[in-house]
Amino acid sequence: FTGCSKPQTETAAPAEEIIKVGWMGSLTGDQAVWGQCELDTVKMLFEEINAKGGLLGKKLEVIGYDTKGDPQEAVNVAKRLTGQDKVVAILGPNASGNAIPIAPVLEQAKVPDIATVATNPKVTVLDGKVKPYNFRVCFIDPYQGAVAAGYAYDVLGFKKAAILYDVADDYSQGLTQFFEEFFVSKGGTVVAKEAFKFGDVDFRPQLSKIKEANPEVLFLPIFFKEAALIANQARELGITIPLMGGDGLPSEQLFTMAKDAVQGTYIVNHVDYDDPEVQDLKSRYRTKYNKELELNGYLVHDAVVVLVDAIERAGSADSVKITEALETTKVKGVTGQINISKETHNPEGKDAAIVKIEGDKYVFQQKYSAK
Amino acid sequence: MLKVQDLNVFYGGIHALKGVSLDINKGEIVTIIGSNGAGKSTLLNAISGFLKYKQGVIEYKGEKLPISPNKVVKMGICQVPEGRLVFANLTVEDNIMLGAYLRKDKNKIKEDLEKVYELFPRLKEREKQIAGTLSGGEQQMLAMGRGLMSDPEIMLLDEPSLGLAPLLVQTVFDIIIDIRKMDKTILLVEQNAYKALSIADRAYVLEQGRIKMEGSAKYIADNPAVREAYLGAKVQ
Amino acid sequence: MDLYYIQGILLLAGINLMAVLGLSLLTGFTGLFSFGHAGFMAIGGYASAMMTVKYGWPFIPALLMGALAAALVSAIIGKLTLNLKGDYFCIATLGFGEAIRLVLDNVQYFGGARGWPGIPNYTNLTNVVIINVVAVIILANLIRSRHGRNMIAVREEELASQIVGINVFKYKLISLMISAAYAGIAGGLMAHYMTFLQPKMFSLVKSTELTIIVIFGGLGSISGSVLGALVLTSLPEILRSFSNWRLVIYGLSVIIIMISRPEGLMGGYEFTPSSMKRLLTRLKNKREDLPSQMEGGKPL
Amino acid sequence: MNILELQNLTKTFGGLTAVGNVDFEVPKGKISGLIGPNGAGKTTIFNLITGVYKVSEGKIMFKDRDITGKEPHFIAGQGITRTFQNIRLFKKLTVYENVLIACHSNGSYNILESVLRLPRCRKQERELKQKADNLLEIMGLQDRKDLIANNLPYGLQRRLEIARALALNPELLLLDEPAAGMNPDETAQLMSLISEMRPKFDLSVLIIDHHMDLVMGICEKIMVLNFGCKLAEGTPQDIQNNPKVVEAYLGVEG
Amino acid sequence: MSQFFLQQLINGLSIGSVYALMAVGYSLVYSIMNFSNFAHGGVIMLGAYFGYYYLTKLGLPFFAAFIAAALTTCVLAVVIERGAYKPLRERRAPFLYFIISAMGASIFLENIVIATIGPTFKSYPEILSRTPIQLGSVTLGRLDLAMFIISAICLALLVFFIDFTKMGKAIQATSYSVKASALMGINTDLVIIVVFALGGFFAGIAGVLFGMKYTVYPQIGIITNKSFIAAVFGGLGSLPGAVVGSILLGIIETMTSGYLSSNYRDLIAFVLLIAILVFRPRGLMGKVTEDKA
Ligand SMILES: Nc1ncnc2c1ncn2[C@@H]1O[C@H](COP(=O)(O)OP(=O)(O)OP(=O)(O)O)[C@@H](O)[C@H]1O
Ligand SMILES: Nc1ncnc2c1ncn2[C@@H]1O[C@H](COP(=O)(O)OP(=O)(O)OP(=O)(O)O)[C@@H](O)[C@H]1O
Ligand SMILES: [Mg+2]
Ligand SMILES: [Mg+2]
Repeated sequence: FTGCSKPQTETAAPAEEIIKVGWMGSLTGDQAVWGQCELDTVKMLFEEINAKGGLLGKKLEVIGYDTKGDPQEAVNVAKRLTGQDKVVAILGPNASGNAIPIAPVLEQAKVPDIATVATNPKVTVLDGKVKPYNFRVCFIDPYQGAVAAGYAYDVLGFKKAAILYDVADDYSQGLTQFFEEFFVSKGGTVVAKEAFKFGDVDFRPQLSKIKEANPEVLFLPIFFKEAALIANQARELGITIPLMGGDGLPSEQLFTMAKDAVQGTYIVNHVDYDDPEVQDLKSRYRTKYNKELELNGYLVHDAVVVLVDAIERAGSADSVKITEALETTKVKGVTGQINISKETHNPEGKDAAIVKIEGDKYVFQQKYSAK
Repeated sequence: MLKVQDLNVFYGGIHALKGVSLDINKGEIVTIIGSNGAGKSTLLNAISGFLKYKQGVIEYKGEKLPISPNKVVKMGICQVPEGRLVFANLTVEDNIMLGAYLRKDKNKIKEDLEKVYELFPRLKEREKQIAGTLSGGEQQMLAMGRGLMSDPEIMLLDEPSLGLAPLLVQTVFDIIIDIRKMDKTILLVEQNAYKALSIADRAYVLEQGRIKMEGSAKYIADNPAVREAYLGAKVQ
Repeated sequence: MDLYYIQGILLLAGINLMAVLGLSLLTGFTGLFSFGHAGFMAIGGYASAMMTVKYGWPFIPALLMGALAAALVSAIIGKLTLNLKGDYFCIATLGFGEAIRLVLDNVQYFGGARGWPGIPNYTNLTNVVIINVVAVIILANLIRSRHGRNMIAVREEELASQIVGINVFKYKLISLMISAAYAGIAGGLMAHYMTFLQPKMFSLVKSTELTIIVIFGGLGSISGSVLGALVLTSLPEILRSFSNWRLVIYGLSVIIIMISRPEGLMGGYEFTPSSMKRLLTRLKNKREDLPSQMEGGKPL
Repeated sequence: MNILELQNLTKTFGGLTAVGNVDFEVPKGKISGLIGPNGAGKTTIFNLITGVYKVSEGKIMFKDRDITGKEPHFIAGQGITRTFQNIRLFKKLTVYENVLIACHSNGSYNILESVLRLPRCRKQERELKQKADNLLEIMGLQDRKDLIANNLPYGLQRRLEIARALALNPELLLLDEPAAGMNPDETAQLMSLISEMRPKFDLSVLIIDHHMDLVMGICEKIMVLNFGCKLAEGTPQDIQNNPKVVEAYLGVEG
Repeated sequence: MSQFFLQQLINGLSIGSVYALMAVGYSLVYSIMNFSNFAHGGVIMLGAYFGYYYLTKLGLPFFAAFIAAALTTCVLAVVIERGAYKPLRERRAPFLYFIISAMGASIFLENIVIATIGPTFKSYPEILSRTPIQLGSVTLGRLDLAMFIISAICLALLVFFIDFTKMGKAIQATSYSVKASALMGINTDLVIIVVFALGGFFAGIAGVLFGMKYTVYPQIGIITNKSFIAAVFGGLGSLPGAVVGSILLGIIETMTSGYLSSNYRDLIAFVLLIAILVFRPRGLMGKVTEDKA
């Protein structure tokens, strides 16, 4: 009789047999497409690893929460993951504005975080000091801005650029600043710099003004939704110059929303989609989810690779040991060689991949790195 | 024609009408007198279909009255509410025309409009004024005029002389008599018990939500208890 | 549940409560509806962070500086808009809140839209609790004084208030300023809890959330605001594992509370010893006095 | 001695002259009446005196000081208060709270004192509450002090409005149709109440009403208004016998 | 007039007409119920989704899908009224509660879409060619023109309905006093249903047009804040006010972007809004009536 009071229906593995890894990112809002893809990719990769016997003989499990792109939510999620769920490491978030405020939480809990596409320098380094528990697998905004400016000026030969950016967005403001700095320092001029605010859907007033200024290229340091709308409206207004953007642009959604209008757009990307090395990942994802892999999927893949490598080298799933191992990471991911620098916790010397939209493909142009 | 039986109305915990019964015959002027808070307005609102009542029946020409003001109006019962309730942001004219909302007979409406303006020349003068800025008395006239426009069979008048100058009070009571002559039945709630009793056929005394007395207007007016409680130590 | 995690939720509830208390004075007791309180939080947050980061001030003076800044700005806004009625005032405050955010997005001194990291981590559960207790006492004292009653009068009926000698505009302004000061402190607490400020944090959604808490807790009730802040801050956390469905549930529960209990959780009642006594006597009165009132009450 | 003087007072709404060039004095320590047909401009005059409407032309002198164009709360502070034709209580508050609020000007402690609950605040609060209780006692509302004002019977609401007005220690009390909606018996009671009140609170009173029993019964001076202009002025006797007033307002009473 | 000015004017008019379609629904409900129906944005969003699904999944022809979407939101708006407002109405709750209930509804609608359909964007198939009409160097989008015309027709029909039909008159009367209207024999409950149905119909039209022009996503509601501001700008509760306010807001926004700074466009628009309210506390066309004591 007493035995019945404690039913053992779940035959879950004992706690120490599981390595819990947290994930955070946007599952609502404009960037939900990316967030969902990240989480799905992590799940797929963990399943694959578990199917092969797991890591250090233990199974990997991911616990993912939505941050709604809100810094305050991000802190809540970080507390939940580290405090309540006791994860050994966190993957994500994709937004810098969410990655920055969780640092104190990580430090208190001594749990490392590997950000995916958070490109603001301050995610890992603040006032010259590296944050002990923040890492990332992507390059940073100044680098991205420099690449975009350099490629536009040096390779494509554009001397006059216009920028249309989102004043209320951190990524957009950062990229704008660095693009402008490098472009001007190379000798180009920014003939028009117009802004909009998150939530806007009509950009024709700004575009009309940009048209008046006669630029040779329109730089869009923004995300794909606005970019698609802008592209459509620009073409309607008779603006035919090529567009250019950062890693906020590439998405399958761009084609469904503005296929014709975005033809010929140059994008500074983290990865070359046609690279033979990524084909396998791409098709695995497509088979499993019947969707195209988004950019964030590649980066979170590399975050997983970095994490797995660190756990293996640490020989333990202890979060402090993982953190130590992360500082000496040298692995090859699908987005390139990732050598984490101890001073900055950034992957050093990562090339950017310049791609161009042709048809419904991102056609690889070249690897480019700014000097 | 109108028959109320054992009506009980509650406002939350407050028992406002406690088993009220009354009858009104065609062509009569019946008045209800009672002090403040006796439940007079409550009774009219219940008849008009504004209030859900727990117990009791209200019948009109042998049919149960629905609890839905617009259906009640359709059946020919129209209330001129206490406190005027004019459409404050519409003009005087719009207000009056809304009174005829349910009517279709255009010519007759015109005729009635003229009649209303005849009864209340002040309204004609202020035709285009926004009703909310009328003086208290003017609003009362407007409410009466508007009620007349629906051409009802029974008019429920809730303190029509409220806030009117003495001269006009007389006029209003004259109008009530005129209205009756138009083959209408009138249920009149009044504080001005003297006047009301002087033009009414029959009267009810309502006290604390109960009918305390009923009878011919003359009988009520002569009753010493009523005289003391409602007609007061009238000067003059 | 893990203590650290619960602490985090309580901290956040405490910070929200601070802003909610302020809004409660404005909305619950003075009858003015604001959609811009996140704006005051932002001002308080940035001002106090400026004090600690750029001038090295200690925490509490910096918080007070934030409160002062928010109150001053609110005075200017109030002077312009407090004469507006109902929704018009709402929309003016909404405009103000958005405008503050827009300005902050463009001020590179504070990091613009990219945010401002590296603010010292001063906020902890102890000081949040202490500050909230002080705030509640101050508010309760105010409400129980003639000044508080004057605000309530303004909420009930402006013209009558004027006629009994209440300077309606002045009391609206005072209420707005105090409420902005509270929001300012909340902003300061938030800044030193998150160690990071970004204009995005003070969006219209934040303002709406505060208003919902006030109404959910019950207009004109301080204890309601406390309860509301605790419940509504932790509700999304409790529902966190429902992922996408949690906001659906949240929205639904707001509607259900409104239609089933429109006076909010506490609706005008307070949890104080004396009020509990009063409530009891009121209940008793209802039973004993009412019949006599109906039957025995002689007119005049 | 006059407590209030209206000099050439005019108020126009758009093209409409609601009050035109009215001169009028309210004697100190007496009960005066203001009567006239509906729409004559009586309530408008009250609104002008209390600052609810802005004066178009003319002057209002209270205790020989010009109060034209001042804010309503300022005028209330000077000692003029009123009741409304359409009752305006703090409907959702209790009877007691209604009066207590109006007592506020009897206190002088400031916000800081109230927040810290300093002794002066506590002492004055006690006094305010005392005063409110006293007033309710005098007005016979003590036994209903915890009722919500809106649930009071109409007559008591009017009474509460007067109680609330008295809480300000006014010198001049303006009553706008206090007997509206009352039956003759209730009106008579109101009359005696007002007559008692006047000496007790050292008031001057100005009443608008259409109940001639009341107006003629307690007013010492009456002014008649017609179409915004003064038609007559004098003792109740004079007024009742004035043919112009009879024609325009009183009618031949039955 | 410079080409640039003309182009900005056209841009402004076209943005304004989007605001107008949305603002009319707000104003309509406001005029009867005296509260700002924040759930309107959610209904517009669903209108856009319905239109999208009717077109792509059911394969309805455009106009059928258009009307079907509008009818669906019609029903939806009435359902929201029954569920979230009617109980409050029966209790005579103050306007604040309506607003909060509306906010709850709006949070609910947005998130139910996220939870069921998902957060991804949907694009309408191309119904009108994207190549614009050229007038000199000024361009005019075909869709904009269509929208402008459709808005104008709808608004004209609405004005006709309000001013010249019996139901319209009943709506006007009910907006002033529900009890008095009932006494005139007006079925006020029906009037309220009709008003929400109309509001919902307009929301559907606005949603579909919006979706065609931009895209469909769960946060469309954000943009309706702008139309809310426009409605206030013009004077809440006034239909012509809503239209004028919307067009003006559209033009002010574009001109600010064009001639001053797009960074501070919203700031300037807000400052202007507050300035207008300071001088005209009831908006441009709202009625100013003195409170009669
Ligand atoms: N909406 C309400 N809620 C609660 N109580 C109410 C409501 N309306 C009326 N009452 C109460 O019901 C009782 C009857 O009110 P009613 O208005 O019917 O009186 P009346 O006879 O018309 O008085 P009056 O002469 O003042 O118009 C009163 O005690 C009143 O306080
Ligand atoms: N705010 C206003 N706008 C326009 N006209 C107004 C306004 N207030 C009053 N009036 C007009 O001024 C005139 C005087 O109104 P007032 O209210 O003073 O009359 P009254 O003498 O008090 O009448 P009653 O005895 O009926 O209350 C009326 O014709 C009224 O319509
Ligand atoms: Mg009554
Ligand atoms: Mg009057």
